[in-house]
Amino acid sequence: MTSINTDAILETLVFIAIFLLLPPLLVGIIRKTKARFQNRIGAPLLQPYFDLLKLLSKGETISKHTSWIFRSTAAINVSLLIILAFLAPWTSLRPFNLGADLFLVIYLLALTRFFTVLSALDAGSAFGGFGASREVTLALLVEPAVILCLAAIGSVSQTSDLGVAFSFNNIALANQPGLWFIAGCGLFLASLVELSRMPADDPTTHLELTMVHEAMILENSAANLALVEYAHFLKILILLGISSQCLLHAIPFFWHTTELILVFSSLVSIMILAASIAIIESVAVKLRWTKLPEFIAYSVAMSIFCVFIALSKNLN
Amino acid sequence: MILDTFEALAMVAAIFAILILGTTHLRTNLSFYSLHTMAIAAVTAWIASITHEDHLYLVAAGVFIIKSCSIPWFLNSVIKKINVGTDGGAFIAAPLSMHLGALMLGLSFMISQQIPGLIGEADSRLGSTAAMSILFSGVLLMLTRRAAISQIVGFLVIENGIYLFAVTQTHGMPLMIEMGLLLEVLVAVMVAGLLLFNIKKSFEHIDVSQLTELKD
Amino acid sequence: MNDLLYLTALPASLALLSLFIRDVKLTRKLVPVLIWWQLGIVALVLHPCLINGQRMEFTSGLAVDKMGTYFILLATFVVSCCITHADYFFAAAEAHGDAYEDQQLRLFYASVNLFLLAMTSVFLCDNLGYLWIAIEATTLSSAPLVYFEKNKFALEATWKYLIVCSVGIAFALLGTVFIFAASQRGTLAVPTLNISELISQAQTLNFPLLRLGFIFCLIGYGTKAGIFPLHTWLPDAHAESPAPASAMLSGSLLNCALFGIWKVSSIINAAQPHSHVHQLVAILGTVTVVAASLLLLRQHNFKRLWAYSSIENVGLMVFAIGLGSGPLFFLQALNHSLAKVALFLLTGNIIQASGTKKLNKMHGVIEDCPIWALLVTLAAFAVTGAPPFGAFVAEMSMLSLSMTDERWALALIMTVAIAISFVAICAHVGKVILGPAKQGFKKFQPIRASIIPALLVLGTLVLGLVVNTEAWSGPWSMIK
Amino acid sequence: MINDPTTFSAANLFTSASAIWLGGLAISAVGREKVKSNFLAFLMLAGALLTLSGAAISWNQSIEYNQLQYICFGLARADSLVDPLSVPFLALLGLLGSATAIASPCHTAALNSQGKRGHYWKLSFIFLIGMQQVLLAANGIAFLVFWEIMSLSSAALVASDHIRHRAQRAAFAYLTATRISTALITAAFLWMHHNTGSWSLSAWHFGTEQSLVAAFFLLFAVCTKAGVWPMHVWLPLAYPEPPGPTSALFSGLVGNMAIFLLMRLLLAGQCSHLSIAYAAIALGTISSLWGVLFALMERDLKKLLAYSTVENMGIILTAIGVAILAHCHNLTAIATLAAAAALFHTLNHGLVKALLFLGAASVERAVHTRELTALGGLAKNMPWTMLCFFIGSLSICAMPPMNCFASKWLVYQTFFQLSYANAPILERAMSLAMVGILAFVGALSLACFTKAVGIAFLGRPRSNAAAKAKESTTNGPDGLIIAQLLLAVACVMIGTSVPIALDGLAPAVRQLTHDQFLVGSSLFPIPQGQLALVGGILVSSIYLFVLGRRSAEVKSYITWDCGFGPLSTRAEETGSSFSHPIGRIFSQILQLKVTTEISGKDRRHFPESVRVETFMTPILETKLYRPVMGIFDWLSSSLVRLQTGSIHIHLLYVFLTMVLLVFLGTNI
Repeated sequence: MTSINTDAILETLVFIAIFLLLPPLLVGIIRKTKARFQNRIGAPLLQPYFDLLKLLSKGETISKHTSWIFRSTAAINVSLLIILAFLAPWTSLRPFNLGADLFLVIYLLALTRFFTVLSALDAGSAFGGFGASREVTLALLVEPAVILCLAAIGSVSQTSDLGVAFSFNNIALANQPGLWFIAGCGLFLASLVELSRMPADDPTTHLELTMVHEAMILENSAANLALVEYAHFLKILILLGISSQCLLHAIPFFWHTTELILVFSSLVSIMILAASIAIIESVAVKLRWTKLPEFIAYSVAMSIFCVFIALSKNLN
Repeated sequence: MILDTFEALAMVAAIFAILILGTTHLRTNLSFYSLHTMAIAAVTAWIASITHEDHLYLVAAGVFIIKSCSIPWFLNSVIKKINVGTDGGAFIAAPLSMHLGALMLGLSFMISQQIPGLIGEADSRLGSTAAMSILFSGVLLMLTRRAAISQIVGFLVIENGIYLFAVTQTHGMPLMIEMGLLLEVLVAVMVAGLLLFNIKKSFEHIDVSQLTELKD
Repeated sequence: MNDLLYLTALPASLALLSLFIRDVKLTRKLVPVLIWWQLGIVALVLHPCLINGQRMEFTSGLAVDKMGTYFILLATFVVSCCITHADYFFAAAEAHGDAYEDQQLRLFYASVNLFLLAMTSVFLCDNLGYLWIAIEATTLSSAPLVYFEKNKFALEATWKYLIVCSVGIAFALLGTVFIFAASQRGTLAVPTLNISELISQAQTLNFPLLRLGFIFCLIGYGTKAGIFPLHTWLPDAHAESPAPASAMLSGSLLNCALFGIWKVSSIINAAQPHSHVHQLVAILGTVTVVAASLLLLRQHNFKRLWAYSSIENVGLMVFAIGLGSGPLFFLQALNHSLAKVALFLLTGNIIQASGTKKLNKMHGVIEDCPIWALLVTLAAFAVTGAPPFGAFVAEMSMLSLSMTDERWALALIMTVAIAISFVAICAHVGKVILGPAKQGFKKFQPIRASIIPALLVLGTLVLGLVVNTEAWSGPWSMIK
Repeated sequence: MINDPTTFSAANLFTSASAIWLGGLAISAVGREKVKSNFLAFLMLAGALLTLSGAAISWNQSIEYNQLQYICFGLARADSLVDPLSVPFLALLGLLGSATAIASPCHTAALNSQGKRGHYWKLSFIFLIGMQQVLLAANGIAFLVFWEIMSLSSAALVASDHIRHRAQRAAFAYLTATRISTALITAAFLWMHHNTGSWSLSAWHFGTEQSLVAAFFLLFAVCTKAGVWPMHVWLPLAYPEPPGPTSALFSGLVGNMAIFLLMRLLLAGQCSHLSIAYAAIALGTISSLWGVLFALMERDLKKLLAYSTVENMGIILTAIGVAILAHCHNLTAIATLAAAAALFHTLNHGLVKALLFLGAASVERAVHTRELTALGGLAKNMPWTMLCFFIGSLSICAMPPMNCFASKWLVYQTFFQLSYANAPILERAMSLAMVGILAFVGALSLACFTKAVGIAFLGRPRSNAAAKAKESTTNGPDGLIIAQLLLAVACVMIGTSVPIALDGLAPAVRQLTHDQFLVGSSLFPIPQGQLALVGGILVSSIYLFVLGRRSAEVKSYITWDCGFGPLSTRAEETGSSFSHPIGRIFSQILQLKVTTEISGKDRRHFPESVRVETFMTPILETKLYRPVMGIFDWLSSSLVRLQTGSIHIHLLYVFLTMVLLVFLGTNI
C-alpha cells in the first residue's frame, strides 16, 4: 500500500468502518427477527450499540481471586479478532491482501478460545469452570469440520492461502458450486456451535447450568464485558462472513459481476445468514448436552463430502 | 561264531555287571562288583599276552589291586561303619532291572554293529558289546537305586565299561594315563565314601532320592 | 621340566603347609601373598609364550600355547583375588559371630591350593588323557570347597556336584577313547592322544570315530561347564559354597571345562572345518543362553541368580567355540571371570551383612552401603554385556561374526536372549539395591571389602575400552 | 582432515566439553562435603556452553574427527562425526544442559543427604556425556556404547527417588523398554553391517531390498524409545520421576535421541520402503490421538506432560513417514517440507517440553504434590512459574506466534500439499484425513493444556499447601526460575523469528532430503513476528484506552457466589470434572466408568450424601502387556520345573542328552 492512491485509502476506510460498525448491527438483526417471530416488537435494531456504550460507562467489579489472565483476556481477544478481520476472507471487499493462511486463521480462533477458557477458569467460580469445559468439548468436535471444509477448498485451489482461494478470479474453483455450497453449509452449521447459538447454546437463557458462553463470561463486567461482547460480535461477523462467502461462490452469477455488486451482496448475505440464525433459533430448541455430538456430526459429514469432491477434482 | 577267549572273559564281566543289578543287598553287590572287575583285569592280562604290550600287565595288576580289591574292601568297611545292610529300595524292582540289563546286552550287541569307524577286523564286536552293556548296567544302577553307595558302585561300573572298551578296541591307552585313571577313581571313591559318612551323620539315612532340598 | 616344577611347586607345597600350620591366622595372611607371588612366577616362566606366542614344550604331553598361558594367568589371578578377599570374608564372619573352626579353614586353604594346582595342570595338558585326569582332579579338589559350610544343603550340593560331574566326565573319557581309536584307525596309524600331533595330522584321522569322540567329550566337559540340560548341579554348588569358593568355581573352574571343549573342537576343526558338529555346538550354546535367560526371570536366591547368569555366559562361550573363534572365547571368559568374581564376592558381603540369601528379603543396600551398591550395579551391567564393559565387546563381536558366518538366526535369537537376561538381572538387582535402608551393615568395613571387586570391575571396564577385535572378524582365522 | 581450522576447533570444543563433564563427574565422585554445588553447576554450564559454541562453529559443514585414538570398542573406534543433522540437536543439548546447570544448585540444596547429592551430580554428568557422544557417534558400535550409557544413567536418574515403590517400578519399566529398543537397534546394526560390511552410520543406505528388515527393527526400536503407541506405556511412569532439573534434560532429549537416530539412518539413508512409511504414519497417528486423550484425562501434572510427549512424538513420526513416502514417489518438495517439519518440531517440542517439566518441577517443589486436585491459585504466589508455564502451554498447543505453531504449520502444510500432489488417490485421501485428525488433536491438546494451566495456576487454591506455596528459596527468582525464563525466552525468540531459525536448519534438511535448492526461510511465509508486534500494540492500546482509562473505577470483590455465603473450593471445577465431558465421548477407549451413589431417606429430593467415583482401567496394560508377561512367566516357570532337585532325574537328563547328541551328531 505504499503508493498513495485515493480509492485504496477510501476502500480501507470503508472496510474498517464496516468491520467496526457492522457486528452489533448483526446481533440487532438477530434479536429483532426473533422478536418478530415471537410476535413482539422487540428492542430497536441498534440496541446492541447502546448496550455497549452503557457498559463502557459503568464501574467495573473484579473478583479478587483473578490474575492478569482475566484482566487482559478481553483486550487480547478483541485485538486478535481485529487481526482476523483483516486476514480472513469474510467479505469480498479486501483492500489489501495479507496472506490469510487457513491454518493461521483457525489457530488464531483457537488462540481466542484459549484465552476465553482460561479467563473463565480464572475467577474459580463453578459456572466458569463447566462453561469452559463445555466450550473446549464443543470446539473439539467442531474444529475438524471447519478445517476440513476450508482445506478441501484450499486443496482444490492448490494453495492454503484463503485470500487466493476466495478471490473470484481463481479458475480452479470457478465451476465448483457443489463444493462451495456444501462447504458453506458445513461452515454455517459449525459456526452455529462456535458462536454458541441455538441449538448448541441458548444465548438468552439465564439458567447457568445450561449455558456455555454466558457461563464463561459470568465474572466480566462493565468495560471488560463490553469488550468481550464486542469480541463475540466480531466473531459472529467473521464466521458468518466466511460461510456467506462460500455460499456466494456457489452461485455462478457472482463470478462475473462488478466489484460493487459483490461487496454489497456479501454484506447482504451476511445479514441474511444472521436472520436465518434467528429463524433457526425461533423454530429449533436447544438440544440436550449429550445430543450435541449428533448435531455436530452433520457439519462433519458436510466437511467429508467436501473432501471427497476435492479429491475427485484433481484426480490424476 | 567262535568266541575268542578275552571276548568270553569280557562277556563274563558283562554278566557279572548285570548280576549286580539283581539284588539290593549291598554286600552282594560289592562282591559281584569285585568279581566283575577281576574278569576285566583278566581280559586286560589276556590281551597283553596276545599283543605283547607289556605295560598292559602292569595295568591289569593295577586294576586287580585297586579296583577289585581295595575299593570293594573300602566300601565294605564304609557299609560296616554306617551299618546299612541293603539298599532302601529301587525305583524299578531289582529282578526287573536285571532283566532290563539282560535286554540291554542284546541292545548293545545291535548298537555295536552300528558304531561308525570300527571297521577293521582288529576290533572285536563282542568286546564292544560287553563294554557297552556294562556301561548300560552302570547307568541302570545309578538311575534306579536310592542308596548313595549303589550310585558309587554304578559310577564304578560305568567307568569299568569305558575302560573295557578302551582295552578291547584300542588295546589299552598309554600307561601313564591308565595309572592316572586308576588313581583318579580311587580318590573319587575315597571322597565319595567320606561324604557318605557325613550324609549318614546328618540325615540318618543314605537315601539320595530324598536329597531334594535344593531346587528353584 | 624345571619350568613345570616352578609352575607347580608353590601350590603343592602350600597345600601341604596350610594343612599343618597351627595358626590359621597366619595361613590366612600367608597364602594370599604367596599366591600373588605365584602369579608373578607364572608370568615370568611363561613370558616367552606370552610375548611372542611360541609354544612351550615341557615333556611329551605337557605343553602350553598362548591361549593356555592366558587361561593359566586368568585362573591364578582369580584364585589370588578370591583368596585375598577370603581373609576379609572370614574376618567378617567372625565379627558377625559365626566363626569357622580352624580345621575347616585348614581344609579350605589346602583344597584351594590343590584346586589351583589342578587348574594350572589342565591348561598345561597337551594330551587328551592328561586333560581328562586334570579336569576330574579339579572336580575332586573343589568338592571340599563346596562342602565347606558342613550343613545339609552343602552336603546335598556336594553329592550332586560330585556324582553328576563324575558321570559326565566319564563320558568325556569314553570320548577320549574314541579319539584314540580314531587315531589308531586313521590312514597312517600312529595311536596317540597328543593334541598337537592329532591337530597336525587331523586330516588322516578316522573322522566318524573322531566325531563320535568329540560329541562324547562335548557331553562330558559340557556337564562340567554347565551346558543347559546338564547344568543341574551348577546352581546348587555355586549357591551353597562360601562366597570366595563360588567365585572361584564360577570364575575359573568353568573355564577349565570349556578349555577342554575348545581343545577337542580345535582337533575336529583341523580335521574338517565347517563340519555340522560345530553348528551343533553353536546351537547348543544358543539354547543354553535362551534357557538361562528365561530361568533368570524366576529367581529367589541371590547366589543362584549369579549361578544362572554363569550358565548364560557359558552358553555364550560355547557359542564362541562353535563359531571357532578362540580369541572371542577367551575374551568372553576373561570378562565373565572378572565381573562374576566381583559379583560373587560382593554378594557374599551383602549376604553376610543382611543375613539372608532370599532376594525378596533384601532391600536398600544403596542406603546402607552405597559403595557396594554401586559396585554390584556396575558388575551386574558388566556381566550382562552392557557397554562400555568388556563383555559387550565380546558379545558384539560374536554376534557380528555369526552374522558374517550366515548364522543370522542364531545371532538374532542370541540378541533377544541377552536382552531378556539383562532385564531379569536388573530387576532382581534393582530390588536388592533400591528401597529403604536395612541398618544391618554397621560392623562391616565396606571399603576394605570392596577393594578387590572395585579392581575387577575397573579391569573389565578397561577391557571394554581398549580391546580391538576387528582382526578376529574372519570366522576361522584364529584357529591355526 | 584434522588440520582444517574449524574442524580442529570444533572437535576441541566438543571434546573439552565432555572432558569438563568428565572432570565434574570425577570431582563429584571423589570430593565429599567440600565441593560446593555451585562449582559443579558451573562445570556443567561450561560444558553446555562449549557444546553450544561447537555447534555454532560447525553449523553448516560436516566434520569427522577422532580425538580418542586409544579408545576402541572392539569392532570399531570412537570416531566422531559432526554433520549438519547433528548440529541442531547438539545446540538443543547445549541449551537444555545450561538450563539444567542453572537449575541444579537450588535442587541439590534442597536434598538432605550428601549421598543423594553425589548421585545427582554423577548421574547428570554421565547422562550429558552419553547424550553428547550419541549425537557425535560416527559408527554403529560407538553409537550403541554411548546410547546404552545414556539409557542406563537416565534409568538410574529415574530411580533416584528410590525409596518410593513408584520410582522403582518406573525405573524398571524404563529399563525394560530401553533395553528392548537397544536389542532391536543392535539387530538392525548387525543386519546393516552384514549387508554393507561397514560400521559407519553414513555408509548405510536403506534403499536396497534387503535393508527392509533392518529398517523395521529400527522403526520399532525408535518407537519403543521415543514412546510411540503401543510401546509408550513406560513413558508416563518414567518421565515424572527424575529430579527436577534433569527432568528437563530427560523429557527434552531422550525421545529426541531416538528421533535423531531415525532421521540419521532412515531419512538421510534414503529409505525407500513404502511399508515403513505406512507403518510410521499409522503408529504416529494412533499415538498422537492416544497420547493427547490420556493426557487430557490425567490428574497428575507431570504425567499429563508425559502423555503430551507421546502425542508429539506421534506427530513427528507421521511427518517422518510422509518424508519417506514422498521420497518413494520422489516428490522432493513435499519430502523437504516433511523433513523440515519433523526436524523443527522435534527441536521445538524438546525445548517446550523441557520448559514445561521445569515448571512442573517448580510447582512440585513449592506444593510438594503433582496432583491437580491439590493445586490451584498458584498464579498469585508463583507469578514467574505461572508466566513460563503459560508460555510453554501456548507453545505446545501450537498457538501463534509461538515456535511450535511454525513447526505444526509445516506438518499441516506437508499433508495439505500431499493432498493435491501427484500421489495415489488413497494417500491423498489419507493426507486430507490427517489434516482433520491433526486439527482434532490440536483441539484436544488445547483442552488439555487449558486444563493444566487453569486448574493448576488459576482459580482458588484447593489445598492449604497450594494456598501458602512459595515460589523460590531466595527472595528473588532462584536458579529453577531463571532456567525456566531462559527457555521461555528461547521459545518466544524462535517463534517470532522463524525464518532465521529455518535458515539455520536448512543444511540439516538438505542432508536429510538431498535437496540442494532449499531456502529455509521460504518454507514458512507467515510473518509471525510482525503479527505478534501488531497484536501487542493493539492489546496495549485497548488496555490503555478502554480497560485502564482514568475514568473507569474498579472495585475488587469476591467471586460471584449466587448470594449464598462464601464459596467453598469444593465448588470449583477440578481437573477430572473439567475433562469429564470429553472423557464421556471416548469412554470406550479410556475404559471410563462412573459410579454414583446417593444416600438418604428421600434420595430424590433431600440427598444426605452424594458420592461419585470415576475409574479408568489402562486398556493396553491389561489387554496387551499382561498376556505377554504371562507367556514369559509360563516359559520360565515351566523351565524352572526342570530343576527338580532329584539327583536321579538330573542323571537322567545327562543320559538323555547323551543319546540325543549322539543321534544328532552321527545322523545329520
